[in-house]
Order: sequence, then C-alpha cells, then structure tokens
Amino acid sequence: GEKASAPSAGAAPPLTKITVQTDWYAQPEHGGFYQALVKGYYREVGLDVTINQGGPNAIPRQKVATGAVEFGVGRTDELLVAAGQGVPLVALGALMQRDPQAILFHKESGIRDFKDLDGRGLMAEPGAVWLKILEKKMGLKMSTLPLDYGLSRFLADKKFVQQCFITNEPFYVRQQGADAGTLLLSDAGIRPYRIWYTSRSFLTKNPAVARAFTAASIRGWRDYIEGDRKEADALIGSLNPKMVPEFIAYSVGVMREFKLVEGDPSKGERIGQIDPVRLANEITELTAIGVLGRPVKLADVWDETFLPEDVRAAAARK
Amino acid sequence: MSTTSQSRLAACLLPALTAVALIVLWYAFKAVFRVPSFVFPAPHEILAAAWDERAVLWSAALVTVRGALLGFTSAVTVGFLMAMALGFSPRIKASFYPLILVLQMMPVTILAPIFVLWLGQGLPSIVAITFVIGFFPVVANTTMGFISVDRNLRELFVMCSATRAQEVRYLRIPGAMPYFLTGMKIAGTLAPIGAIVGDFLAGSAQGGVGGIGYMTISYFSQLKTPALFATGLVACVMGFLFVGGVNWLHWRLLHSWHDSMVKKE
Amino acid sequence: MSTTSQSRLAACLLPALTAVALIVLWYAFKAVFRVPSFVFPAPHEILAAAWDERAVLWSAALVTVRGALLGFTSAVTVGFLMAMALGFSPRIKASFYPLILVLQMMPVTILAPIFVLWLGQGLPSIVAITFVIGFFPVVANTTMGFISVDRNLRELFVMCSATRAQEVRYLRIPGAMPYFLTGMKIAGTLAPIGAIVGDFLAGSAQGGVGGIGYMTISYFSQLKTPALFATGLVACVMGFLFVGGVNWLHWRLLHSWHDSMVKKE
Amino acid sequence: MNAGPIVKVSALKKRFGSGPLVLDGIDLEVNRGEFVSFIGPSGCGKSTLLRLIAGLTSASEGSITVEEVAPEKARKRMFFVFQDANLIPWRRVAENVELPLLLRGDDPVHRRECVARMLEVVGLAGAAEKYPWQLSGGMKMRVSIARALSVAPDILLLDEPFGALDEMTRDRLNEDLLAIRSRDPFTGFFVTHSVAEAVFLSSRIVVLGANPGRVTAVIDVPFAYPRQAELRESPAFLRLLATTAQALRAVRPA
Amino acid sequence: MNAGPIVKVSALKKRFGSGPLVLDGIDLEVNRGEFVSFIGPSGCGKSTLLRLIAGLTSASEGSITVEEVAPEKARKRMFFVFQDANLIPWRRVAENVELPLLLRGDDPVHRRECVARMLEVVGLAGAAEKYPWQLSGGMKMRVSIARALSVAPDILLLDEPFGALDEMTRDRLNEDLLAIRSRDPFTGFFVTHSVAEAVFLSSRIVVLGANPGRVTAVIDVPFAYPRQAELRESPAFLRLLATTAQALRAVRPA
Ligand SMILES: Nc1ncnc2c1ncn2[C@@H]1O[C@H](COP(=O)(O)OP(=O)(O)OP(=O)(O)O)[C@@H](O)[C@H]1O
Ligand SMILES: Nc1ncnc2c1ncn2[C@@H]1O[C@H](COP(=O)(O)OP(=O)(O)OP(=O)(O)O)[C@@H](O)[C@H]1O
Ligand SMILES: [Mg+2]
Ligand SMILES: [Mg+2]
Repeated sequence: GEKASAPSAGAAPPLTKITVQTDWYAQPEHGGFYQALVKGYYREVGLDVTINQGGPNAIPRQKVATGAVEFGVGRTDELLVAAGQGVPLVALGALMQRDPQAILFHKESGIRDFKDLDGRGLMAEPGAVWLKILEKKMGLKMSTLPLDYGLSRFLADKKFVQQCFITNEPFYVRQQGADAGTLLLSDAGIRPYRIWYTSRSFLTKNPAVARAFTAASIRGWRDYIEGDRKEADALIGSLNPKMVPEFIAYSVGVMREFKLVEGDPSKGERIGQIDPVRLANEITELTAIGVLGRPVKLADVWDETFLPEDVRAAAARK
Repeated sequence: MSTTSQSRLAACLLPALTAVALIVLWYAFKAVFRVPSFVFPAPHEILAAAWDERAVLWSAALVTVRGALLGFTSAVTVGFLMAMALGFSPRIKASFYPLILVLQMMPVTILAPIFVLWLGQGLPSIVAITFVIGFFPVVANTTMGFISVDRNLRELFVMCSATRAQEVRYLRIPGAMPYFLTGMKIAGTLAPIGAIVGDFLAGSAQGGVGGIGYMTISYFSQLKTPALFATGLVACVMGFLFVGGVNWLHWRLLHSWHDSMVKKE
Repeated sequence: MSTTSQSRLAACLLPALTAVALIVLWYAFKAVFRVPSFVFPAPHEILAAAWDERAVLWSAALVTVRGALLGFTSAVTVGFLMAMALGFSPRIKASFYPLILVLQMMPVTILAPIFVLWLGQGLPSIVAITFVIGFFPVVANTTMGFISVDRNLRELFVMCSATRAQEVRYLRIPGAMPYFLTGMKIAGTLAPIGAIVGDFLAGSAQGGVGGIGYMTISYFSQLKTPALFATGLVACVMGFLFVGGVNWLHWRLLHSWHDSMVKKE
Repeated sequence: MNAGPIVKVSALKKRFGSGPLVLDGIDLEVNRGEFVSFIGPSGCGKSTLLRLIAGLTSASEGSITVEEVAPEKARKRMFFVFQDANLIPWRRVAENVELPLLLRGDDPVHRRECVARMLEVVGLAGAAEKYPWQLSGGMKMRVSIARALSVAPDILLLDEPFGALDEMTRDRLNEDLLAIRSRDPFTGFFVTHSVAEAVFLSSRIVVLGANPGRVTAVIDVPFAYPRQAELRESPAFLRLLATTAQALRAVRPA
Repeated sequence: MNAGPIVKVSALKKRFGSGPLVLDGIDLEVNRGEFVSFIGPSGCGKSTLLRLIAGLTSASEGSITVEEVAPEKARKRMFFVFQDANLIPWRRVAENVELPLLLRGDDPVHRRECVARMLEVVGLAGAAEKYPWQLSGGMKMRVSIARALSVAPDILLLDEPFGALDEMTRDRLNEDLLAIRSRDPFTGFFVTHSVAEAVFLSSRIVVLGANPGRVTAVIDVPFAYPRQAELRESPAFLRLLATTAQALRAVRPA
C-alpha cells in the first residue's frame, strides 16, 4: 500500500516499525492517524508508523489476522462478525463514537424516516450488518442493489436510495443541485464504533506497542478535530487527489457538526473511548439477528486496559 | 478397441488423479504454511459450507445461470452474426471492427451504469454485461475463421458463381467452425463470470439473497470464506456445464471431418 | 496499384466515417432523450475532461500500462507454454485442462483477496489478476491450433522420425500460429481491462496517483462522469496499442503463407 | 450467340507480383465446340493460362475475352476441374458433387439424379457417403470430375484431371468424356501430360514452352468426332502422336 | 545386416474401422536392393499398402516386418514420397527439402549442399526461395521428391511421385532416380499408373486387383541395372510392357 511515513529525524532510539491498514483511500475520516503521523506523535512514543491506504479490496481484517499488518481500521460490527467466524481480533480504541454511515435519498421521494424505506430498492454493500438489522429488527422489506461506489444513478433517478457517508456523498450531489436528505444510521439505533484493532496474538506479544499506538492515535484525533489540520490534510490530499480542500472542509465540518469523533460528552462519550456496555449491547443485538457464526464474548474482542486512564475513567464516570 | 477403452478410462481417471493430488497438496500447503481457513479454507470446509448454504446458493445459482445463459446465447449469436458481417466485406470490417474493439475495451464498470439506466436494474442489465464480456472472443475467433478459408475452395465457389451469401453459408461458416467453437468455448467460460460481475454491478437482492455475485460480496464482507469459495465452486460447475455443452457441439460438428477430431488410422 | 492505394484509403477513411456517424448519433441521442451529462457525457465534454485531467490520467495510465503489459506478457507466455504442454500429450491434457478451466472460471472477486494477501496490494496482485483474465483465451486457442494440425503433415513428421519436441517446434507451433495470434488478440483487448479491474480490486494508489482503475472509482464517486469516460478513452487507447502490436505480429508471421493474409492473384 | 471465337486471347502477358514473366505473348482464338489441349513442361504456365481464361487471376498485359466479355462476366458458362481435387472436407462425396447444382438453384430431385448419374460415370457410386479424407488420390480426382460434369457447362476447363488415374480408368473416362460431349456439347480446355490423351481428345493441341511460357507449336487434330476407342490403334493416330511428342520434346524444359 | 527379406508381408488384411476389406491376404517378400512397383486400378489399396509398410497405419490381420522388426521400429531407414506433395506451407522450398535433414540433426553445411544438389536434380534450383503456394502442381511434387532423395534412405516408398509431371521431365527423373540408386542403393517401393515407368524402373512389378485389393500377378523384370534411356526402345522392353499392360487389363476396375 501507499507508505505515508514521517521524515526520519536524527539518531533517536530505534523505532518499532508498524503498519496500519485503513479501510479506504486517504480521507478526513482517517484524519487522526495522519495527524499523529505528521505531528510526530507516533515517533514520540517510539513507533515508526506506515499508513496503508485502503480501497475496495483492502481486507484489513484478514491482513491483521494473518499478521501482514499490525493494526487495522474498521467498525465494531465487522470485528464481531470476524470473531463469530473464529478470527481473533481485539478492538483497541474508537476513532468515531458515531458512525457516519447514512442513507441518502432525494427529498422529493417522500422519505422522512427509516420506515419509509419499506418496499424500496436500496443500493448498499451486500451482507452489511446494518442492512440485516434494518431488515430483521425493523422489519423493513427492501431489495438491495450492490454498491457501485458511484452517484450517477442516484442523480438520474429521484426515487433512488443508497448508502452513503454523511461526510461524503451529500457534498457531491448537492454540488449538482440535488435536494438530498440523509438518515444517519445511528439514529435508528445502529451504533457501531469506528475503531482500530489488532490481533490477539500481536497484543499478547506486544502490549506496549498497542498501548503506545492507541495513546498516540487518540492524541492525533483530538488534535485533528480541535487543532491545526493543515499538514495532515495536505498529506491526505497528496495521497488521494480527490481530497481537495473544499471537500475536506466539508467533511470535517460534518464530523464536527454531528460530533462523530468525540460523541456526546453529556453521555460521557469522548475521543477514543469504547464503552463496554454499549459493545455488549451490540453483541447481544448481532447475536439476535444471527450474524455471528458462533457465540462471542465481550472479552474476545475488547480489552479496556489498552485505553489511556483518562479515557477509561470518562466511560466509567457515565 | 482395447486402446479406445483404455484411453477413455485415462480421460476419466487422469483428471481425478490430478484432483486428488491437488487436494493433498492443498491440505499440505495449509498445514505447512498454517494458512487460516478465513483466508483459504480446506476442501472439506468448502463442501460443508456449500451444504449449509445450499438453499441460498441454489436460488442464487438459478438467478445467475439465467443471466449467464441469456448472456452467453446473445454473445454467441450476436458475435457470430457480427463476425459474418465483418467477414462479408472488408469495408464493413474496416468500418466496424474498431468500434467493436472500443466496446470490448471499455471497462465494464463504466458501461454498467449506462446499462442500468437504459435497461433497469436486474436481468436485462446483467445479460448486457455478460454479453459485453463474452462476445469479443466469439467475434475475434469467428472473424479469423472466416478470413482463413482455404483459397482454393474460395476459387471453387467463384467458379460456381456463388453469391456472397452462398459463399458465406456453404463455405465460410462451416470452414470457420473450428475457430467459432474455440471462441464459443472461451465465451462459455466467461459467461458465468460475466453474469457474476453483472450481478455485482447491476443485480439486486431480496431479503439478503441475490445472485452468485451478490452472495460473493455478502459472504466476503461477513468473512464467511468457506461459503465464499463455495460460490466459486458453483461458478465452476456452471462453467463446466457451458464448456461441456460447447465440447459436445464441437464433437457433433467436427468429428466427421476436422483434423482436430478425426483419428488417423 | 491503384486498387491497393484505394483500399488503403478506404481502410483509413471508413472507420473515420463510422466514428463521425457515431458521434452525430451520440449527440442526437443525448438531445432527444435528454440524457444528462453525469450519466452519459457528450464527446466534447469527455475530451475536455481528458485534457483537464491530463496530468493525472497520464500518470494513472503509466501505472496501469505497466500492470497490463506485465500481465499480458505473462498471460501470453504462460498460456502458450501451457497449451504446448497440453498439446504435447493427451494425458497431460486430460490431467490439467480441467484445472485450467477451474482457474479460469473462478470469479476474480474470489481470487483477488487471496492475491492481495499473498502478493500484497499493488503491482504483483494487479499483474496476477490481469494474467488470470487473459491467459485462458491464449490457452484455448493455442491448444485448438495444436490439435488441428494437418494430419498429412503429422505423417510426414512421423516418417522423419521426428522427436515429440521436434514435432512441437517445427510443426505444431508454426501451425498453431493463426490460432495463437487470435488468442493473443483477445488477451490483448483483455489486458487493459484486467489491469483496471486489478487496480480496482488490488491497487494501492501509489504516490497519490493510482492506476486507471483507482481513477475510475475516484471520478465515479465524485460524479465527474466526463472524466470517468475519459478513463475509458485511455483504456481504449491502451487496448488499441496492444491489438496493434498483435496485428503487426500477425502480419509478420503469417503474411508470407497463411490464407488469412496471402492475397490471391 | 454470335459466330466469333468463344475465347480470344491476345498478346497476353502474366507475371505474379513483381516476379518474372510466367506467360509471354500468348495469342489464341478458340471457336465454339473446339477441344483444345495444352501440353508443356511442368511449371510452364498451363494452369495459369487456364486460370486466366476462367478469370481466377488477371492478365498483366494483353487481353482475354470469353464470349466477347471479360472472363469474370462469363463465369456462369464455365466450370473448372482444378489440378488438385479441391473437395470440401466437411461435405460427403455426393454432397461435394451436388454443390455447384445447389448453388445455382437446381431442384433437389434433379440434383439427386444428376449426382447419382455422374458418380456412376466415374465409378464411385459406392463411395457417395464417404468423406474426402477417406478417399484415395484417384478417387478424389474422380469426384472432382463428376462435379464438373454434373454442371454441364458451355466451357469446361480441365487441369490434368486424369493424372492420378490408372490407364484403364483413364481411357474409359476419356471415352466417357467424348460421349458426354457429343450429347451435351461444350468447348473444352484441357491440360495433360499424356500426349496420347491429348491427341485422342482434342481438336487442337497447343504446345507451350517454358521460361517464359509461350506457344511453341499448334497442332490440329483432324479426326472427326465421335471418336471411338479403336482410333488409338489407327496408324494416323500413332503418326500424329509421334509428331506431337516431337513438338513437345523440342521444348526446353523449365 | 542379415540376408533375409528386408520387407516381409504375410496374410495381410486391412480394413478401415468397420468398413469393407481394403486389402485381403497380401503376401510379399522383398529383398534388399529390389525395386518393386505396384500397379492397379484407382482405389485398389496401393497407397494403403505403402502406408502399411511405412507403419503409418496398422494391419487388421496378418503381419508386416521390415528388417524383421515392426515397421514403426524401422522407420529411420525409410522415407516416403506422399501421393500429394505434403509440403509445409510456412517453409520455403529449400526449407521444405531441408526439413528431414534438420530433424535428424545433420550439420548445416551438409544440409545446404544436399538441398542445393537435390533441387538441381529436380530442376528447381531457381525456385528455392518460393513458398509452396507459389508453385505449380508439378513443381510441388518435385520438391517432395527432392526432399525424399536428400534423405538417402535404405528403403524409399514412392506413391505416384511422377504423376503430375510431363513426359520429358518424368523420363529424366526416372533416369536420375536409377542413377542415384546406383550410387546410393536403396530398396524401392513404387506406385505408378504408368506401365512403362514401372517396367523401366522395377526389378519386380506387383499387379493389384480391386475390391478387395489383392495380388493378381507378379511380373519379374529381368533387365540388369544400370538401365539407360535406350532400354525404352528395346524390343524386350516393349514386349514386357505389353505383358504387363495385359496383366493390368485383366484386373476388374474398382
Ligand atoms: N483413412 C481411410 N478411411 C477409410 N477408408 C480409407 C481410408 N484411406 C483409404 N481408404 C479406402 O481404402 C481404399 C484404398 O485406398 P488407397 O488410397 O490405398 O487406394 P490407391 O490404390 O492408392 O488408389 P489411387 O490410385 O487412387 O491413389 C479406398 O477405397 C479408400 O476409400
Ligand atoms: N500464385 C502464384 N504466385 C507466384 N508465382 C506463381 C503463382 N502461381 C504460379 N506461379 C508460378 O508460375 C509458373 C507457372 O505455374 P503453373 O501452375 O501455371 O504451371 P503449370 O504449367 O500448370 O505446371 P504443372 O504442369 O507443374 O502444373 C510457375 O513458375 C510458378 O512458380
Ligand atoms: Mg498446373
Ligand atoms: Mg493412392
């Protein structure tokens, strides 16, 4: 993958080389990692980090599980499904408290709420967990069209409905003058965390590395949301030419507006945090709709000891 | 007599032996390199997954086989007619061959949204995509067959004052059969793939069950790797049926005269 | 003389005329059905987009052409060698042909993750995917060429007490050339597509610019449809270069003797 | 139809591509009903001349007319027995013979009768269902002859049709050819390496020299048609045979 | 080498697939240095018999041995001039002649010399660079003959090699063949339709009957080798010619 590493400084203690596999091309939704990279936060904790851009076939779970890379970026539901298939991956921290995944529709279509999706066609990633939840838990009957990563069909058809990132597609369709609405999946109670994770075996052998990576990443994310993003955005833009400044500004704006990264402090949420109770609920829910091949326990996928003290404390305080 | 039955036995036994050898290698490979099953499952796991998911796979296969069959038929028919037109006159060839190449070389991912827009989501678009993927091998081969016709036989037809149409019907078409059948064999292996890609780009699913292409992504995202490979198994079975059909046709049409079939005695 | 230069003129003019007719139809179609440009842009919009994005497209094309070239070369080489092995003995054919079919009929979507895991994201995986897509047409055609060799010539080689290897080298390989070249032509049109699909499934956006496959997704998701079609244009140009190369080879190898090339006088 | 020559060749030159002259300055006028044989050394251009008359290749210089039009335009009245049998590999023997009749649109009943009769003439009634690859060399040529005869053309061009046949079959077919011609008259152009055959069949014999091909002698054969097998033993026949062989031997081989 | 017959055919029967008998009960012993001609009506099985001796097809019943082994095993000592020229379309004339020498590993200098000499013999020195499709029918056969002669095999099987040639070229090649044979002796098996050719060349003539193919007469030719062109005019020759023609005529045509 594309190696985005910080320029090497002078003679420092030997750094531990690790690689992070993201789930898509470089974008603001990975901004915290790039921020930590360009600001040298990883280097400060003794890590020489390479960020592998993802893409349609990034397969971060497989890569982490086989040891091809050390850390992966994804969602908790993906991790639980993997655990259900006997793939031992452990979540370390959350880059987003709220998942930006949403439903994109034309306002003219008369969709106001999730139940209005009943009987419609929906372009979405085949086999996605949230799709099953909408179908099984909410009893919606939809025909699904496999995701093609494009928007032209949406724009051409006022009745077309598709999955989107709230930080992403609405920018382009509004640019083209479409009156698009979105429904955030988390508003339907579908609330996976976006996380970084590693394999159980790596964790056992290198707890310090995992801890350091987690702390530096959280620092990077905090800084990306609150501080000066210029360098990180420049890196993102150079890695993925689609990421022009107006678009990044839009994306980050939405992330801020919906508090995707930091969550709702009034509920005790904060950057990096994973709440064991919420994760346990997710396990229960996924077990109920039958997407877990075998029973999964919280301890299989989650070890809170890797989160920094302050973050852990915030969850407990809630 | 005994040599024929021997060679027939060999024709059945050898692939079986290779398959066994392959499976042994497969297990050995998995054991030696400790390849986990979610990356590369063992044959028995694939079979077990195929059995577990048989209902889903069966209905998915039915969806896909329809697209593959229609796409294959249209690719072969249109490809053949197109090659006939191209072989009919060098002018037609000069005019249209580049166009056919363009259609062939346009990535399907670009064409798919257009198809979907014109033909709607579902079977027609899937068929169109399968068609686009399968028809060029038929055109290329059949055209080559048409222009490779023995020049002496061509002179015979000239002496018979055969019309262009007669020459095509009685000389070029039968003479191009060995090429045409080869193109058809390639189209046959591409048809299931085409239908799967088509399903991926223009299919739709009800209640989480679509065609094989849909199931492939679905199993993939669920990390159900053995089931993913089971979809591959289904694709292969489909492909073998197509190729088997073409081989049968090959035998039917060529065994009495063509060098590829006639045993020397 | 005059007929040759006339026909040469026709060979250049006719495709141009068809292209013009097509472009007129294209605009008419857009006007009549009011097809919006984000679905199906007009030719001038595509050209404008190609010009605007020329820097990006050029470096993307360089990335893809590398994958296509390597994949094409390996598909042709391995396909040819494989066909030679298959044609060498009916036993080898019985043993391995089904296997080759399986590899061919496995949907790339299933193979891609395996390639990515083994070979990593990037060029090696792209080449592997291009290879898988392009090699069967070569194998199928070349094998058919090998087994279609004139039975009388085969007897001549028997009388010469030719070894198997000599028969392959001096009889089967040159005799199979017309088929092989046809297979190569098909592989040539598939190679850019293979590299694009490969880039799509296993690419890695090197140094900020991925290959054409990456640009395809990128433009598609940004609703830059004219630029999307410009990637198709680039794919076509690439494909024409490949096919042109194969056509040149065809001419080189066959013009002195084969019925498809020798003008009758 | 008019009374002029049916085939008129004048100052004909032929070369292939930029190669040497193959035929140089051929002049020939053939009237309706004649039977002209061409003899000459191997490679002197006999087949080429026949192909020029049939319009299968074009003259480099000079002109050829058939019935006063270009050969291509008169093709419906001609048929060709090629030097190699030129059978269609995927058609059975009977189907091969039937082909020209089928192509010109004869009705099936007539086709079947005609094919059966002609296969009988060439002694291949029993091989009607075979494929070409199952035939001996001589059988292939006989199929080709049957095919040409079934067409009953006005002008028949025969390029060494009997070369692959044993003397008995050959003599019999010579006689059959004359018999057919007396019923269904045609103008014949005939290439052979057998001087005896040429004398027996022809009204005129054209001897060609080689390098480049040109006419070195023209011998008129005065025997009246119909000719019988006994002609072969007549002193006049043997005399003419000797003359012709002499004329042929005078030609420098290619 | 031993003194037994070089080729021994006994009680040989041949049918293709489940077809009728093509050859029925052929017995034949041929000694080293003999030159045996086969004559018989078209389709009687002459080519098939030659192909059986060469091991290109197998006997249905009975046995054939060449040098006391199966024909397949003795193939290195044999070469075949096929009834159709059987040239390789993508090789030039010289390359076609060179092929068997190339395949058996002769060195390039010798190959080049040998090819040039043999093309000279068949009168095609000027056509060395042509492709087969540029040759006349007779030229193709001559290339095929040159190819066979360049191999200088112990046993040479010739299937109507001179059928497509004019009499002069044919006579000259007959004489050349005998001259080559007197330098480089080989055992010859020869199919022809020309009785005169058979008598001139052979030490023995085997007359085959048709349906099924069987030996109807064997005629010994007593003239000593080397034979000269003048032999053709000798009364003994003409007498034997008549006898042989008689024997051939006694055969019912196929
Ligand atoms: N491969 C084959 N399959 C079936 N029948 C065959 C095959 N080859 C030859 N025959 C038959 O065997 C018979 C003898 O054929 P062969 O070629 O030996 O004749 P021939 O004596 O050489 O005749 P000619 O003088 O015409 O060359 C013929 O009836 C022919 O149809
Ligand atoms: N298509 C061609 N291209 C080039 N040269 C040719 C072609 N056809 C024939 N020739 C040449 O023309 C000359 C005459 O050939 P042609 O076939 O007319 O001879 P022919 O008199 O019929 O000989 P034969 O008795 O051997 O059949 C030969 O030298 C031959 O090489
Ligand atoms: Mg000729
Ligand atoms: Mg024969």
